[in-house]
Amino acid sequence: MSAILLIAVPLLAAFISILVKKVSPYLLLLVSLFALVYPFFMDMSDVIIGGFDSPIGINLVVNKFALTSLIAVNGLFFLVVAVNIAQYKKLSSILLVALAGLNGLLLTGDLFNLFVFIEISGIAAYLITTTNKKPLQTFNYLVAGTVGSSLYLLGLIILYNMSGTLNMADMATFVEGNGMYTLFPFLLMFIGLGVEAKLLPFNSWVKGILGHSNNLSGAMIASVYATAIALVFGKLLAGVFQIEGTLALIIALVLGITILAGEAMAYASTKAREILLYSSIAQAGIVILLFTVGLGAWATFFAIANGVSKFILFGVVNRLTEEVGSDEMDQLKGSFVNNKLIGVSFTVAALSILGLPLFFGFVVKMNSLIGFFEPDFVSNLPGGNFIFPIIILVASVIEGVYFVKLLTKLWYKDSDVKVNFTPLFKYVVVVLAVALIVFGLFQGEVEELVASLINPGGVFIWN
Amino acid sequence: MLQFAAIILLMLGLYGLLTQRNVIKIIISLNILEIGLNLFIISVGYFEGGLAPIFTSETPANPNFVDPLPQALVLTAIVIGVGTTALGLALARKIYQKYGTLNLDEMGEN
Amino acid sequence: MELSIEIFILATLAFGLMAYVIGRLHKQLGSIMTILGSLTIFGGIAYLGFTGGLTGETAYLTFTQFEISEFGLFFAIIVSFVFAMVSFFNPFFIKQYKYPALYSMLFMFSLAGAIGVFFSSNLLYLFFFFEFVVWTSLFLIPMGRSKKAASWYYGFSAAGSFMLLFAILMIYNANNGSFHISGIGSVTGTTQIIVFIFMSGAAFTKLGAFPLHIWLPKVLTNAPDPVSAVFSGGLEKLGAFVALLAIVNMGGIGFIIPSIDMYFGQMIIATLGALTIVFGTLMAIRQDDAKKLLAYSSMSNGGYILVGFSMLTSQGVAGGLYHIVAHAIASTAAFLAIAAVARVAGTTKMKELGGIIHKMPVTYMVYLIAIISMAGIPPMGGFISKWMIFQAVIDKGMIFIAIATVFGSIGSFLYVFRPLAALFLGQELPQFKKTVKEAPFFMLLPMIILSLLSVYTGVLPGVIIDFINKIFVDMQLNYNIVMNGFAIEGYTSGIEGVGPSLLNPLLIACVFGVGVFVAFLIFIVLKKSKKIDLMDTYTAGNFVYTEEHLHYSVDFYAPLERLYEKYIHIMKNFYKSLANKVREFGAFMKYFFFTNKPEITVFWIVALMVFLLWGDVL
Amino acid sequence: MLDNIEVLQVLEIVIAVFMVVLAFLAINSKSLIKAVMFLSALSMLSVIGFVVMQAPDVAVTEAVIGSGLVTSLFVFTLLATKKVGVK
Repeated sequence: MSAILLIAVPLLAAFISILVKKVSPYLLLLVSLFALVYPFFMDMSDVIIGGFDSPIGINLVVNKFALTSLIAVNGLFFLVVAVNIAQYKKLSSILLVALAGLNGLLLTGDLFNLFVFIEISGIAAYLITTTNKKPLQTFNYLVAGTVGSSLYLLGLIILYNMSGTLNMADMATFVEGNGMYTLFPFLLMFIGLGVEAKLLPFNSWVKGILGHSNNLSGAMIASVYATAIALVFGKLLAGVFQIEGTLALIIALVLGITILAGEAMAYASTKAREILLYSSIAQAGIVILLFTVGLGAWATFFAIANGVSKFILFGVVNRLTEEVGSDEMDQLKGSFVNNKLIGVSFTVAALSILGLPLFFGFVVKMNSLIGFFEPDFVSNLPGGNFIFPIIILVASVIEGVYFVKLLTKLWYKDSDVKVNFTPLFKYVVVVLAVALIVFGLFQGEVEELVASLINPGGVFIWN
Repeated sequence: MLQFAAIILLMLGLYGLLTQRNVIKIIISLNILEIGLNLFIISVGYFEGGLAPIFTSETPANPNFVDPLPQALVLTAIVIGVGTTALGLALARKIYQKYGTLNLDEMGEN
Repeated sequence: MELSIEIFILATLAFGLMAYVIGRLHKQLGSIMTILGSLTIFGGIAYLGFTGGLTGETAYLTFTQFEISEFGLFFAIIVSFVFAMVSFFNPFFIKQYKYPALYSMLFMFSLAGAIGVFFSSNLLYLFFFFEFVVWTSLFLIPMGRSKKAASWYYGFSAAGSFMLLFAILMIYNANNGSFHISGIGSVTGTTQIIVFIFMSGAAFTKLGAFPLHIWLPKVLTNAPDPVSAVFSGGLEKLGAFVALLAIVNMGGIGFIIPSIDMYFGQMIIATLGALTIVFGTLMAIRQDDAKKLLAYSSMSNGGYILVGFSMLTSQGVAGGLYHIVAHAIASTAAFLAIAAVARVAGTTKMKELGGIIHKMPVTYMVYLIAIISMAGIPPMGGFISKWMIFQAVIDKGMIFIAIATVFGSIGSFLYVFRPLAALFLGQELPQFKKTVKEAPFFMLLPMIILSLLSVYTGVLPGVIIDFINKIFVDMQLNYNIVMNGFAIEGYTSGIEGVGPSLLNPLLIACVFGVGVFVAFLIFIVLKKSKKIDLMDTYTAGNFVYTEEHLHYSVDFYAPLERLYEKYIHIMKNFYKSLANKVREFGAFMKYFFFTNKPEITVFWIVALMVFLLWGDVL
Repeated sequence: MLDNIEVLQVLEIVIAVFMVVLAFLAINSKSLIKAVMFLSALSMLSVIGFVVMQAPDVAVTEAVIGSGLVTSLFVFTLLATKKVGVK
């Protein structure tokens, strides 16, 4: 069974769904379910496309990291689709393309192929965000995204010119030997991906997109896409570019500012959706920071935990906004009084993001932080062992204050806001919340899983 | 020589993105950026005296081909670029329908 | 009989879940579960603790480790006792809450977390339980008066717990990847100083000590009335626990200041503790709300604990530990008494109350005893602890700290007298004639028990002193307090040698009893008061329009307050402006990066590239 | 007499200069339709550039898609936007 099915099947289904409009929603559900289940049965070996061997031809890398991220991203994708498809039947084929793009992102072992998938998933994302009915914001997103991927391509080409390869594993060996010269192209690629990953100076599109998001686009961009891009970042940072020195410092600086500014901006916001979107900027910063300093395994889980939480948070807030007609916190206050189940799930998700015990977020955050303090951990950044944990902790404090503010407003004010959630949405949200708790409680198992992800050096296995 | 032109085109594209306030102009700038990028990619694979990487009956036994890989990449990039442009133009129409103008400054929303 | 501590933690959680399920069906039954639960837990821990039947084995919570230590036991008994006492109030208050079942559950959960903190020998899980307490108690707070208090609480708590976490991680790093609690003592050099600073920070936040105290009065004022009691008597003691680990267990930090023979770190803690005392006292004096007043008094008592610990002498540490007991008992009693009043009168504002003694004499007595203890007057527990702390400070020759402790004691005379006078004494207000009546028996019961304990700890300190001596042995500290019959005779310790300091609480209590009796006789014989209306006070010159201002508790200490009223908001304003700075920074960044124009992203990309290409940045 | 390579070099320079000028015009011209035309011309020039750089297949694609399809898309969009409103 080949990994290529994960990309080919959705693409094929996309063509079919264009031809046969009627079956398209069912096809979408079927295919996304397939994409969720399939990784469980996949062999752990590279897949070579087109008959060329790996340095020359395009290959798909199937390792534990890819499998984990595939399961997480496709799982979230499936849930998002299952919950929202009834409302957005027209988007079926686009969502199928998006699925193909995302799977490609996570699987491919070729840098140019990665660019193609970035563009495919990107175009699908632009189309998904057109459902916000804010064409100007989507346009901003498109411009930013296109410039970003162009920069990625530029950097990539410069690298190709130097190394003569596009294969990630090959590139990794090249970069290792020629650290100094790869800095500039790497930075271009970093900026390009940073646009999609919501890193600070390059993320002006986020507000327009997520600040006006609907049920589908909010969960899709903030949860599925964010997780996927973060993991792609991880793939590059852990597998290809192990950066150090001045470059690492600059990047870490950007990330530190992203984290702190993201939290501060969320703190300064009064709209529920804005709070969540700025918070997800900060979370993205943390994830990529963890990848940068070489704590890849827990960063992966950080991204996944964050994706699950954001799915719940954005899903609930968007639904509330739809009903109430505004996402001002004061308008939404008291809306959980009549929706306790949803409220509890929302709270679990929020507490998990804050890293409070019993929840998955705690396990992830703690272990990431412990990673900084492992006696044999040597940071590739000056003072990295101590400064970045402090940044993360300070960010967590700010984060806590505004989330608690949001939660107390939603729970403890009197109001007669009544919002009807579809039963399916309720189940999904509750199941995810339970999953957060289960992973939070059985951290031993999670740790085993993580331990199986990393080899002694803390770098992903590129088998 | 064309390599420099490509870089200048890239810069011009960025300059256009920075200065232009019209949606169509922004898309045009994006296109210029992409053309510059494509030229650049091709120029990376090109060297003076290289041959087009196509086997014909006249191809010498030990051909001195230019690098074919960038050309393949550019083909993909062009197609993707068109997709983006088309989407951007569709959005421009939507924006026009919504705001009655294509000028970003004249739209009330910010 | 032997039981593992994890059984207790799991049982507490199970009681919490049961309380929730039952509470969904019937509110009060659910809250009765909290009584049963916390009494069982308290009884079990106390009984097994004293008989040595507690074990730290883990069969279910295998990821963590527990160890039964004397100091853990000490804290666990106190805190579970406070929970048990307060839980009696739950059925009477449960109807006021928005989520009664949730309240009962979280009440039990926070107890479980607290027990976990005291017995964890794995520092990471100590933090786990620490945070667990934070978020479970967090959602209790907004069921009270103000919703804002919760975010203040979380902000400070999170800052505190993350300081603790950072310290723990430093210890982990220094001890080659071991989270065992004994690692606290074995760090050295700079790491030791950092660990000390951060752990003390955590202790300060939890204890509500200056300058990290802002949340304490807010939470204690605005939380539901029983929850305030839990916080003041129980959860605040988590801070004392961390302080014990940091200040006492780690020993001297920094260089020794020769003139006073004290470590620099301890000096700082002592100074901040003294500041806490003074600040809390001054703030308490000017409060009009009885709960807020008690909140500040809690804060100032936390200062005593810190000062006691920071002395690092037998008497100081023992005094600090004793004060934990005495204050837990007294402040729980005081908060419960106020809660009982608030339940019938509907307010805790002093100027709206008066003459409650006529209807609630028992509550009055409870409150009286509690405040006597808090003010450190014999024959209550607070006297002994404050006396020991004062002795320790004087022994060290630290005049200014001594002055601060004395000031705190005198100040507490001033402030605790005020609610006594305003709430209970004076004339009965007409609106309370019908509504107010004595609290039901089950509310009186815990209050009476607490009062009796207050007296007991004040007259017969032997049991607790013994316990404290056991803690000293357990923590391998060179301290010891010598008891002779009923009297505290002195201390022996390796460092200080044998020192005399005689205190015979029983004798003092007898003398005090005789004095009170004489005073009572005089009061009876020379009783010549006349009954006047509450608002019948005299004003000079100007006419008072608002009748409430005529209440004699208004501007009670106006001349004193005027001395420092300009400076009282300094810390609060500091934190508020800190929060504002964060908000401004956020707004600035938003304005800077998020103006919804497509070229912004491009601009930053270009700017960054220009910056990178500028020169040899790379 | 210039030999082959020198001709190519001159051609390159000419194309390069023209492309830059056209790009500048496309960005800065007031009229949208003119800008689109300049873009189209730029695209055509880039086709020559591709040919010069020995990439005939790319050149064909660019000629068809880049200058043909894209230009028509632009023009259609411009027509559509002109129809509805002012300007």
